[in-house]
Amino acid sequence: MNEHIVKSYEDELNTLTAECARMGGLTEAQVGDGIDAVVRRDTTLAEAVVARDERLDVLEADIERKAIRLIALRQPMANDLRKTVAAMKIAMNLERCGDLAKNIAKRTLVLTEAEPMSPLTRSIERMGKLVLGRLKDVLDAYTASDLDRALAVWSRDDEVDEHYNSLFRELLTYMMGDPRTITACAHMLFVAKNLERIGDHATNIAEIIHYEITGAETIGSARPKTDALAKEI
Amino acid sequence: MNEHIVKSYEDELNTLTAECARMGGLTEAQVGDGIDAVVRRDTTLAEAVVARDERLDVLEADIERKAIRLIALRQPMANDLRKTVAAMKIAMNLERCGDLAKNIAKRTLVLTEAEPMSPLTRSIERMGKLVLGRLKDVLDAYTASDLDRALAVWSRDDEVDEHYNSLFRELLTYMMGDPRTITACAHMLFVAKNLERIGDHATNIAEIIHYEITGAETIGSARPKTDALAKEI
Amino acid sequence: MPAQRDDSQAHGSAPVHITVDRAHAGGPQHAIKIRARDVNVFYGDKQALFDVSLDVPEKAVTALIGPSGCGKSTFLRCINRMNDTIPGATVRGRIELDGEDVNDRAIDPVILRGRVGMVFQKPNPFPKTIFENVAYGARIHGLTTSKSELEALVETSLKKAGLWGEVADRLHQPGTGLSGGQQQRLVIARAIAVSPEVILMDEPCSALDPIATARIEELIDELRNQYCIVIVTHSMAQAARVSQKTAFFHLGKLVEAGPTGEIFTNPRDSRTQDYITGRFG
Amino acid sequence: MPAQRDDSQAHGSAPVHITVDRAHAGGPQHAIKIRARDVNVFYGDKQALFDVSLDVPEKAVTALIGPSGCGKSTFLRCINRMNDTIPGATVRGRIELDGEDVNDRAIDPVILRGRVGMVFQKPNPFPKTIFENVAYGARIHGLTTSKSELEALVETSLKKAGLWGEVADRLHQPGTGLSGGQQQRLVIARAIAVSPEVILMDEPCSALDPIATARIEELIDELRNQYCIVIVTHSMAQAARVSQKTAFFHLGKLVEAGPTGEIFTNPRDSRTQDYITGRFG
Amino acid sequence: MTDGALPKDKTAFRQGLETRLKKRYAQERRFRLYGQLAIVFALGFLVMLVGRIGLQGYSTFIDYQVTQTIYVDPAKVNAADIVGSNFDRLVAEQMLARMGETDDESGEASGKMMDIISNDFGYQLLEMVRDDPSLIGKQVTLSGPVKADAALYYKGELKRSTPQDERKLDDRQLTWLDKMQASGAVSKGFNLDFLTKSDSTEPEQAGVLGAVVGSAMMLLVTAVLAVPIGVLAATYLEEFAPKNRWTDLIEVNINNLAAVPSIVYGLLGLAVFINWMHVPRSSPLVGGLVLALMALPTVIIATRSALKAVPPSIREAALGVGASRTQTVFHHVLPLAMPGVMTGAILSLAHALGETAPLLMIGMISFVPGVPEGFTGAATVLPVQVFIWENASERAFHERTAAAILVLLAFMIIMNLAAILLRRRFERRW
Amino acid sequence: MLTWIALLALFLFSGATYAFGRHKAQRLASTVKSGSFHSLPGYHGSYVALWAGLPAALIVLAAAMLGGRMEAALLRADPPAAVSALTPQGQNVFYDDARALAHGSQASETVYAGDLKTAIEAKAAQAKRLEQLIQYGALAAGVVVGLAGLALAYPRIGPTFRARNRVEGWIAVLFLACAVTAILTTVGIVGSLVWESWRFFQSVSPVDFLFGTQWDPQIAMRSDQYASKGAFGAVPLFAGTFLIMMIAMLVAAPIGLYSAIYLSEYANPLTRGVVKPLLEILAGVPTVVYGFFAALTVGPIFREAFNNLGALLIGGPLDSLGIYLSQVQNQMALVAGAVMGIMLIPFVSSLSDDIMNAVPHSLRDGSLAMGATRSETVKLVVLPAALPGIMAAMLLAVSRAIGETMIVTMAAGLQAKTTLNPLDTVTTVTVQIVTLLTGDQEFDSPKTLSAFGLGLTLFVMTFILNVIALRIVQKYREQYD
Repeated sequence: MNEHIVKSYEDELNTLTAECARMGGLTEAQVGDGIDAVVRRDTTLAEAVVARDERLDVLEADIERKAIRLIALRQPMANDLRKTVAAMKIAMNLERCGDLAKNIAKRTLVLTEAEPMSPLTRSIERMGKLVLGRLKDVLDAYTASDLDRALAVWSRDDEVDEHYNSLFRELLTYMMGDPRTITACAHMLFVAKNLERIGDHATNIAEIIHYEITGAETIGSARPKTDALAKEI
Repeated sequence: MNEHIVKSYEDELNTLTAECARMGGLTEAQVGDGIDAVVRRDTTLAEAVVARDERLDVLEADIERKAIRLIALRQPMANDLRKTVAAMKIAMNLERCGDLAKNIAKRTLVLTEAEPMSPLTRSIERMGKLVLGRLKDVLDAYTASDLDRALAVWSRDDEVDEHYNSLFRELLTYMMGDPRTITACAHMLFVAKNLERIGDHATNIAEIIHYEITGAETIGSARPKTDALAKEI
Repeated sequence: MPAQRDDSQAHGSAPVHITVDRAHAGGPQHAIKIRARDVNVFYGDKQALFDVSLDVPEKAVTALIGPSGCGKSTFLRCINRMNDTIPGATVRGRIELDGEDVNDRAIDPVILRGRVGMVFQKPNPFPKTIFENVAYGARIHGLTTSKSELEALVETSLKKAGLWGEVADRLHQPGTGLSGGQQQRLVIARAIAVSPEVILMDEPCSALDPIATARIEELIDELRNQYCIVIVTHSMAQAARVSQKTAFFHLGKLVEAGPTGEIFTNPRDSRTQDYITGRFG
Repeated sequence: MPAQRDDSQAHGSAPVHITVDRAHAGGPQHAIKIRARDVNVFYGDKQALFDVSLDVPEKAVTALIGPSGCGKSTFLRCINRMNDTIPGATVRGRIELDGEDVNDRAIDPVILRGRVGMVFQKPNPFPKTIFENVAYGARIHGLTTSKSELEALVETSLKKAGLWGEVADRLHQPGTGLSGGQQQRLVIARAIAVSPEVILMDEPCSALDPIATARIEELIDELRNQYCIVIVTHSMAQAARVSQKTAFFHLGKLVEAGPTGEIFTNPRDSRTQDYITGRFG
Repeated sequence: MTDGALPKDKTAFRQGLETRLKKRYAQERRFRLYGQLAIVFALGFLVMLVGRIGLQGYSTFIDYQVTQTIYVDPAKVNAADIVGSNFDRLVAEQMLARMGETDDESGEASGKMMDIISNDFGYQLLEMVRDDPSLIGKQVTLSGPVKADAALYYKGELKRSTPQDERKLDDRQLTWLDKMQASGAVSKGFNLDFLTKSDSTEPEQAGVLGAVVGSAMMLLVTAVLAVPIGVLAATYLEEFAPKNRWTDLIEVNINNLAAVPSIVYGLLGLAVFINWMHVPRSSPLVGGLVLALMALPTVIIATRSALKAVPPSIREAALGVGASRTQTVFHHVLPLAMPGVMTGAILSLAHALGETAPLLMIGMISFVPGVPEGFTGAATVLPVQVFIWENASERAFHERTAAAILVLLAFMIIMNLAAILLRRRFERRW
Repeated sequence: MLTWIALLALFLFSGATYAFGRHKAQRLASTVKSGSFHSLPGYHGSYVALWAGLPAALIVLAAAMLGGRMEAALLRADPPAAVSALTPQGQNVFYDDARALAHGSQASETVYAGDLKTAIEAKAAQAKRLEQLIQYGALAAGVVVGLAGLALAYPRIGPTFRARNRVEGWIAVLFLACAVTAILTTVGIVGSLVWESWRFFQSVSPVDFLFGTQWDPQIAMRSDQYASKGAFGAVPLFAGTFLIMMIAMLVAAPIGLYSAIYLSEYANPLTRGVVKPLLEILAGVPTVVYGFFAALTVGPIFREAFNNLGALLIGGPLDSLGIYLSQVQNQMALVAGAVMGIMLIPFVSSLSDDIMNAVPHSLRDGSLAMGATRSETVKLVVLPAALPGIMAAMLLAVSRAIGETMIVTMAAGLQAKTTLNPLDTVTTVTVQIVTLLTGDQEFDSPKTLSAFGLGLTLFVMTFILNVIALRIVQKYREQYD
């Protein structure tokens, strides 16, 4: 791909992508820390995650503002336009991931008050790792404009769902077994749900990357589901 | 506001807004039906809601495609650009609302298998009415470009949160009281959460309307929270 | 919005010919009006166009874009044989208008130009009255037989060009007294008066300010329901706004042609992409 | 991105004067280079500008936009007193360049024009060699004392105008042999060679194709780090791309001025809004 | 990037500029002054030329008529041979008688008298008597001009103070003239004869009518030939001709023809029209032919530039609407170019009107005492008349020359004015 | 007379066919869809009229023009014996007289008797018959051809018939014919000059002519007189021409150029509006007027001035110069040159003005915007840009000066001298042409023919100058078009 004749345009576009990537890194950290906080019952870390979330909000607003400004002032066309819109949409997804991470962290504060539930925590940890890996992969795919890698993330969406479903059942069993854990488990339920949704966002991002690179609005027919966020119960 | 010299441009912009409004109506119906299905334990209705959701997905994709097309071909500026971006963002929010409504409807299918829980159902119904009212208000504000009405929705965001919090506590109490209801209640928990999030989306839409009309990225300082979706536990 | 969906479907049909024109067979509702095949143009020894094959749909606006000297105007001028008026220009290849080769000896270029109207970069009304400007074509082609018929024709044409309201009370004042944008619409009215099938426009707005440009674009949009319009424009934004099909020329070759929506959001050829995103050269 | 945030903060400062110029005091880092107050211009009996007050920031690009005949070029030509060369033109009001009134009798227009360079719509290189074109200003103003100094000046200026690479090996060939876009950059180099403080550009790209236009825009973007640039343009898109401040003129009046980002996303005046969104008239 | 070449100290830099500025402005003023001087010189010369000629020529329009009653002495007029009688002498003697003098035997006195009064008297008397022989023996009142030299005396150009042998008239003649004036027989008036009579060997009887008519006829021939052919040829070259070597050649050729010295056209006329085609020498026809050939390239060039001034967009517009080339030319291009064409045509005709040299070649220098009889009769034209008179030795002819020039200039100015008005009236509207 | 009547009749006939054709086309056009009739009815009418009128008219005209020659040729076809006996000149006179007799015009004064008398009467009768035969024959042919044309053209009228293209073809031929006239003029000039010069160079060698230094084109009274054919060395004429041209250019070039600069760069519209037409008047003044002025006004003034100056110098250190000056005559190169220079001022100034105006205004703006003063703009931008054009203008002025006739004829003199002294009397090529060809000369004498030699030289010189100048101007114009 050639560079734009107008360097500042090139710069602005690159800035947008870079900022998006940076926001991705931050989100990844937030999600990782949120999971860690839950797993390690680390309230300090949880508080740190809650506190850092605002940075993501600011970043998202900034990316959106820049994207709109770019559209207004540069009239991007073709792949530039797709890049801009993609950045805007990815930022929105990342911001949601950040919110979910914050939500997980907040629940840590409640969960630490209850007894630790080792097997559950391990399940959460495993699911967390999986989701985090997906997020990391898709963000790497974004920075590298690597369509194959993004598609790989997209096609492995079911793993997370399976994890979530088994975790859901596990939690219900747990609650029924020991009603004292109901409050904690209810929160764990949401933690699991949040992780599942972060996974969905990763899938979404993969779709956005696909759109950015190819310009096609839908990805072939490998996956029958039209919306990644709408499949779970 | 004068009309555009190029009529087809005017038409395209109006189509975009109109389609967004139509999607709003559909979403409203979905949310209403979803709540009804839960409250009246109506599986047929629930299935209908699930089936109809795809239309919302298609509508959202269509609005997004049209908006991007409009940006590429018409290079909208100033309020036109804001209108276009707002339509795109509102469509995304509505699509999420639709997903949440579908999710509620899906849970109805599980809930009908359990015993009815009248007091809880009434709480859900009340909260549902509140959320639906907010959604309706904000969509009316959008079609009428009524800033005051949008701001009114936006400023009454706390009511839903309060409802949700009390419902959350109620559900935990219920589960602890009768472990057999745990599965149903867990689903109810998610129904409540979904309603709460639909309310948040309404608030988001109000913010978008504010942006579309005034061009300001944030609404004064009446509400300290920066993100409507990130406040609950 | 069926019209818009058509564009994205248009390129589904398989090209009949080895060519870069993605919408060779036109959209489902747009019959092909002009079919160019292997058009080569030489100015003296210099070749200006290389094997251009393009289909221009009926009742739609086709935009030709590309950098200076890419041959887009040259191609336009082949369609109504205005290249004949340039000394040393030779045109090879077929250009069919409704299946007839315009370069056929049996086609009188004068008659052809009656069927294919043309609007130029600079508004060029004759230094006559507004009425006479519009009536001129009818007079030379003998289209009307009575004065009242002629008056009706002038009125209709001016109305179609969206100028009637502005000039109805001063039909007998010189056309050169109008503003640039009005002049350009007058010129369009003049072209319409001969009831052409095709209207060629060679950068019709490059001498106009944004407001006048918008008016012309609005007019073009209205006219496309009745005519086959081919417009050459420097401004990609304009091509994006007014056209349904876009063809990108570069160095005398047709690089890519397809539905406008697609060309501007997702072009196939990297040269097209580079050009429309401002990365060229 | 501090530069961008500056723009949105710029309009925070309160206007000193009753005016529509939102960024009257300029951005925090942009000192005011040109301060126009109540400028009225008459061509014979016709008033072309009405009470225009505008601040032009240092080291930034200010774009003047508006429909044909809105007075934007007239205002531009007031700054270096090129209106003096038009018979019958009178200018009233103050235009300060670094606090000095340019219309003051103590200011010599020849010196003023050395300080305020100008680039015209059509590239107008002198029919001399490239070298002589750039050296022209230095020669008439006697800026250099030796041949090597002059050569260094020419090289520096051409480099700044981004043309050195293209012409280094043919400095002594005629400047008129260059392409349109190169000619325009040559003219910019010529203006730079006199080390002006301000560069005025009167629709510098309207005769160029999109690629050449993009190159000039890139050049303008680079130059703004060193000069105060004022550009008149027909193309709103161009104003949006190159400028940091935009002023909208209509019917000889300044309607609105402010940071470009804001003018194009959220203008205050409904006329500005109508104009930039294509609703005018 | 080195900024070394650019001045660093701003104030010093500007001061440097300002010191240079004084010099530059001085240069500026000098340059402007040279321009003004050049214009003043050129216009000064124009004023001098016209003024001088006006001063020299205006007196031609004043003449001195002597009115005298003459007794037609039967003794001097032979009724049988009226034409053979010497009326000049008769008049002179009668005049002398009025002065109270009588002729001497040798006729010296009457000879001298004949030098101061026009022999027109004699002609008039001859005519009257021939028509009506009964006048013999009766008194007849005649009125006629004095001779040119006598008129010069009256006008004060010939002075008594000049030594007698350096002037044409001797003291005696001057005394007669004084007496005549004193007797009231001499009246001063507007010299209509100059405009209504043709060339004559006698300065006081010479007029420009023949030359004016000759010029008009010749110009008519020129106009009829040069304008249509020129316009059509120019239109062909500009609008129809393919651009190839042949048309280039024609173009170069025409431009050259316009700059070929006019005398060469004279040689052409002499060789082709007179020696080869045997067109009558000295006739308006041959003059018109030569001038037409001469004016043709100018008309062609003027027409071409008028056609070129019609913007190509008009042609494209017409062609684009479906007009043929010919229709485009006749409906749009030619009508728009017409004012320019006419202006050019008038100017080249005006130029032809003033042309002398080629006409000398085709024998127009001959003496033609009368209005030309048709296009093939001998004729003279104004500029040649000027040349002929200028060559004449009599001083009185110089005055006539200047007057003829005034007439010629009047025609030129009228034609030029017509051209200017035409240009103004049809100012381009595109 | 018959010819004119025939032409008028043809014209009327052709007009009528126009009406017919037009009517038929109109009728046919009304039956088909509007616009599908190829040409307008008027074109069909014109087409018919052209076929009906033009060939016939050409026949009639040809008969009128060539009839006489045909008649003469036919008349000589079988000469009676008595005539054959005559000398060729006598035969010519005889036939001319026969025709004169037949047509009632003035015959020569030759008296014919005997056989010759009968012969001439017979021939006169034959001439009369022939004349009538040719006239009526042509008329009949005209009628036949006209009708044939009508019959050919009228049926062609129809929707698809391209009458317009045909008519336009005719028009194009007419246009071309006019353009060819210009070529014929050149052919005429070159042909006549070369032919007559060739005759001249048969008696005088071109080398002597071009390089001879003695010009004395007298015809020898006696064959043993000096160079019995006179001396035809043109060098002194060239020298005189060159001298006067130089003086003229010294006056015209600076004044004309500065005037042009002032007018195009400085003058306000008012001044320009007044001065330009005045300068144009100066250009419109016929050269004979300048000649008159030079001879009768400028000449005496200069002479007097120099004489007075000479008188002052006599006795001083410049005594010899004084004596020379006091003897200067009216006719001198300086007078003719100076007046010619003034004549050329408007020529130079208007050409230069045009050329400077062709320099785009944007260049001036560009220079002024750089902080240049007006004069710097003119000197550094406008003049260099216009330089080739101005040089060409100067060359054209030189060519004019060389070809100018009347001023030099009236003010320069007749003495052929090779000198560069501006106060001397010189003569020029053009003066000599005029002198040689005015008055009645024997047309075949070298003296008269030498004028053509001079004319050819003059033509070649000016032609070369013009070609160069026009080439430059053309190239220059292309630069800014």
